[in-house]
Amino acid sequence: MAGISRDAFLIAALARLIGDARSVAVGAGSPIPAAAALLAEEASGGRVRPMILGSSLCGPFNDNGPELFDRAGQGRIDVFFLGGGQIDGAGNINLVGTGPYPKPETRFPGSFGSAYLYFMVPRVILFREEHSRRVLVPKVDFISAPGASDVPLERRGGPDALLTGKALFRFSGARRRFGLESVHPGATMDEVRAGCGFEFDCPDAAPETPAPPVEWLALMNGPVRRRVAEVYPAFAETRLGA
Amino acid sequence: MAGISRDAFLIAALARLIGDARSVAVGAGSPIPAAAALLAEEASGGRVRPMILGSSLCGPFNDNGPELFDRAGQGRIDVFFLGGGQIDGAGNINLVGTGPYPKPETRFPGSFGSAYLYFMVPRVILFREEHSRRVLVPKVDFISAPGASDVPLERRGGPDALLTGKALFRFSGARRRFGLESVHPGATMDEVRAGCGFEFDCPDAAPETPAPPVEWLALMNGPVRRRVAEVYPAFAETRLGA
Amino acid sequence: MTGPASLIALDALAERIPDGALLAVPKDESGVAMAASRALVRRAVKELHLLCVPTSGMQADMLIGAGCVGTVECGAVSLDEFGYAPCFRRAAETGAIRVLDSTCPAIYAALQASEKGQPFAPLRGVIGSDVQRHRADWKVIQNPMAEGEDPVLILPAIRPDIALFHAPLADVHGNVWVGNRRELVIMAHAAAATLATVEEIADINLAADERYAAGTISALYVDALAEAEGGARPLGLHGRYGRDDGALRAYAEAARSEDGFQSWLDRHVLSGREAA
Amino acid sequence: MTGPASLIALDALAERIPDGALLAVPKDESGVAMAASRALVRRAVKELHLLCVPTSGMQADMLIGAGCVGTVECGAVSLDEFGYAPCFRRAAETGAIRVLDSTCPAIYAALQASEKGQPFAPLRGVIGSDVQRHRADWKVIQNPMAEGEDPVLILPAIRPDIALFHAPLADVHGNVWVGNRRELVIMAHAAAATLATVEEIADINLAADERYAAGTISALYVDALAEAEGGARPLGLHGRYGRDDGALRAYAEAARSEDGFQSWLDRHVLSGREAA
Repeated sequence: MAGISRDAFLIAALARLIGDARSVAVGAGSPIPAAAALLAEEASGGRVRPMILGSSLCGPFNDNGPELFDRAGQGRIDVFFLGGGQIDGAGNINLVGTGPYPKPETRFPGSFGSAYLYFMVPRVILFREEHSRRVLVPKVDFISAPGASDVPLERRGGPDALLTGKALFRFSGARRRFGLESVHPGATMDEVRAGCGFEFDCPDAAPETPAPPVEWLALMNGPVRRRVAEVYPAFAETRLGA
Repeated sequence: MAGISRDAFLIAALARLIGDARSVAVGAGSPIPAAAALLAEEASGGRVRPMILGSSLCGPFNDNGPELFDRAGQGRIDVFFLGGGQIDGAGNINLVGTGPYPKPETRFPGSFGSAYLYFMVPRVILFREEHSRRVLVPKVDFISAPGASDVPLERRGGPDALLTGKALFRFSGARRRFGLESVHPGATMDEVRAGCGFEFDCPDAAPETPAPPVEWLALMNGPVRRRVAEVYPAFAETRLGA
Repeated sequence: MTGPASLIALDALAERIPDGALLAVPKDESGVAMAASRALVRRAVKELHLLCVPTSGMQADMLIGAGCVGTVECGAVSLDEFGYAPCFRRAAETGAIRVLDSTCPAIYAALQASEKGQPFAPLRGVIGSDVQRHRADWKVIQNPMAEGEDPVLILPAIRPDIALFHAPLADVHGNVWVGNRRELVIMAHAAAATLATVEEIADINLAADERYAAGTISALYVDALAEAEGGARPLGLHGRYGRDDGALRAYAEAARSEDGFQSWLDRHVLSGREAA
Repeated sequence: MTGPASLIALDALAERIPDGALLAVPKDESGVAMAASRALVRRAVKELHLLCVPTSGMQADMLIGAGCVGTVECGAVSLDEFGYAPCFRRAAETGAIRVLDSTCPAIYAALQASEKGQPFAPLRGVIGSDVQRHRADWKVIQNPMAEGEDPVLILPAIRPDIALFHAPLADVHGNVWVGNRRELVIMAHAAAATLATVEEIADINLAADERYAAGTISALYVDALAEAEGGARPLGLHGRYGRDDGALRAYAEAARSEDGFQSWLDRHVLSGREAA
């Protein structure tokens, strides 16, 4: 990651995952996904439309709170981002806590909209920078949102990819497991394995996650930084600084 | 009805029926009930709160269309007015048409919100000026809204009274029929009977529907006329003229 | 125009409504796209399933009279102070159209279910009416939350193919301001596509002005916009112009006979070209 | 003040929230009644069922830490950029409060059902999560509209006893302007009573100004109003003032220990008197 910040690298990697989506929504407390959505918009010449919770300019959510979920229900959101206090190899995420429920050892904030959006948005990109066995577990202690469902449940979406600070995984809905797609520059395959508590499909040698093109760096330092500051001023100033 | 117009008499009679209600809602195309609701507000010193469809001042319905029904669902409307192309002795109303359905002999506009509001608003006042066997029928050809329901159906309301151009009836939910309350000045009991196609409970001699007090006439000629003009300008000008 | 919506001519907007479309239109005074409806008559659209939200007046009556409508789903169709809707009445009485009788709150609830991606909506009341008895698509179920017997009506969500309305103002980004006409917001959210005509398009951003934001439909819902000054006439438009009572009365009288309606149509719609 | 709402002092407003009330409060930045919440702490309200619409931050954390809360129902409680909510976490881990875990769209859908007088709301998704498994009040039914097997989640309508929030503006008639904060409209419509604090009360009629009407909650929903300049501080209020990051950071750090929280509370809430 020579010459670029870790944040810029992850933003670019998420923006690449957005791909040919038309509408990308970003929930609360998600500065890096928000920047990625804005980068995807800028890089696509406006084809990608970001909807960022808390933004009046990049919403616009005229119904504010409920509208993100309503739009997902209407099928108007192609890509969404979720994190996870724990994520397991079946794509289940846990945003509630570790240990027994309802009296957990460590309580997390809560499931937010995950239990719904994981079903309703075709492609959900999981993002969690910490790549450790504390986060990437064999089986989550609490399923805030399940990675897959048995038919005949109506389900339009689910996990698509998982980006950590060390690697990028793709989720196979058919196999109900992750496959390693690439390893970030500076990380090793051993580190990726050592930090991951769940099994995943793994090629003998994984390619390196590509660095962002120079034009993207210019966009990140310019319009993306300026625009993300509407919702995340501190992040824009301290972590997307030129 | 010496000295006052027929409209003013009916407006006052409806305002009296509103009684000690706190919230009175008036639907579309209802100038006389709208004037009655405003009169009730003026006469009660603001205790009665009218909500008039189409008015921005006497709403205020900030959600416009759906809010009347939502408020009824929330239990925030005490009194509502309905008319009927046909009304029968069991309190059923028909706003759809005469003869067979779906190809009626005479098609009426449609049921509007009656099928819902008749259940949700505690007291519904039926108002139909025409007192004839064409309107007041033994059994309606189409039930837009039923006058009564069998338990265990959740039902918070239903018909309370029926005001025509000749008489005032009260509805008994227990007996599921109307009883004659009073006959308007100028009409006779025979006319009331002759114009009514359904059976109703009838005292030997019915009192006369009282004329409005003089203060009410002043209110009708003043603030009520001025305020009803927001929604019904032609009515205010031609039929509530001083 | 920036943003996803495209700015097109009135006739091009009418072209986007295919024969047989489930077309949602609002009640009078909420922003009825009358100019666009006349363009629809000129392009001779057929077999519309016209969903009145939740009622309609001259718009539905004219489209029915002109032979554009196969089914009308409504709480009511009426010219209000100007009496019954003559073409609607005639077509219902002769069976020329199918009337899918509903009740106003059922139309709102079914659209709002669609707005939320819910498969159906419960509604209190209605049970035991002939409205309910004639709706094979509605069901009565036991309230799953109740201990005792508690039947409740269930309506399938309605997802219109197209929502069509007229609004006072749009911005250059394609956002459309409808003020407190919540029914238009619901229609746009529920429909697969939204077509709107507007009085004017201003070089501002409605979404960024907090006085306007609450009454603004995002450009993301709006597929195409056409500028049409006076586009609701002869109906009124809130805050802009009143209803033309003379024109409404003349329509109500003319349309009382089939011939009268045809003459009215020739004169006011078929021979006329909309300023667009 | 004309109209049904009464204008009262902040402490009197807090008096109207009884112990054990089902109290709905909005998420940060939507208008959190922080000044009123401090008044609630001072009056030592107990056993609140706090419904976060759909999440909360410092407000819920402070009320929990001060011992005012029996149950918190939420999509999440978090201080966002300032980390986890320390009192919430501690109380959940020790079992001092009951956490009724929900998911944001379920809270909206259940309130909107109440807004419409519907007994329940269907919601897609959620089935198979532990959120669903632990909610005995939720049910899974077969979609009555589907031909094939189609399980769908059913939520009982939520009718809060009281909705409490802070808004930028009210008028002398008691109407409250919330702009595009639709969650506040939903809360007011769904709740049995609404209590609001506002930055200012203007001698205008919000309902009559079409730029404001769409974002205005009618006085008919508002039981009492209190003027509280800066009433959302240290949280922000849309269009008025930003969040006080320094104060939030200081709170997040202080509240990491029980003692630290108590010192913070003594200094910022219990010893202080709100300007009202």
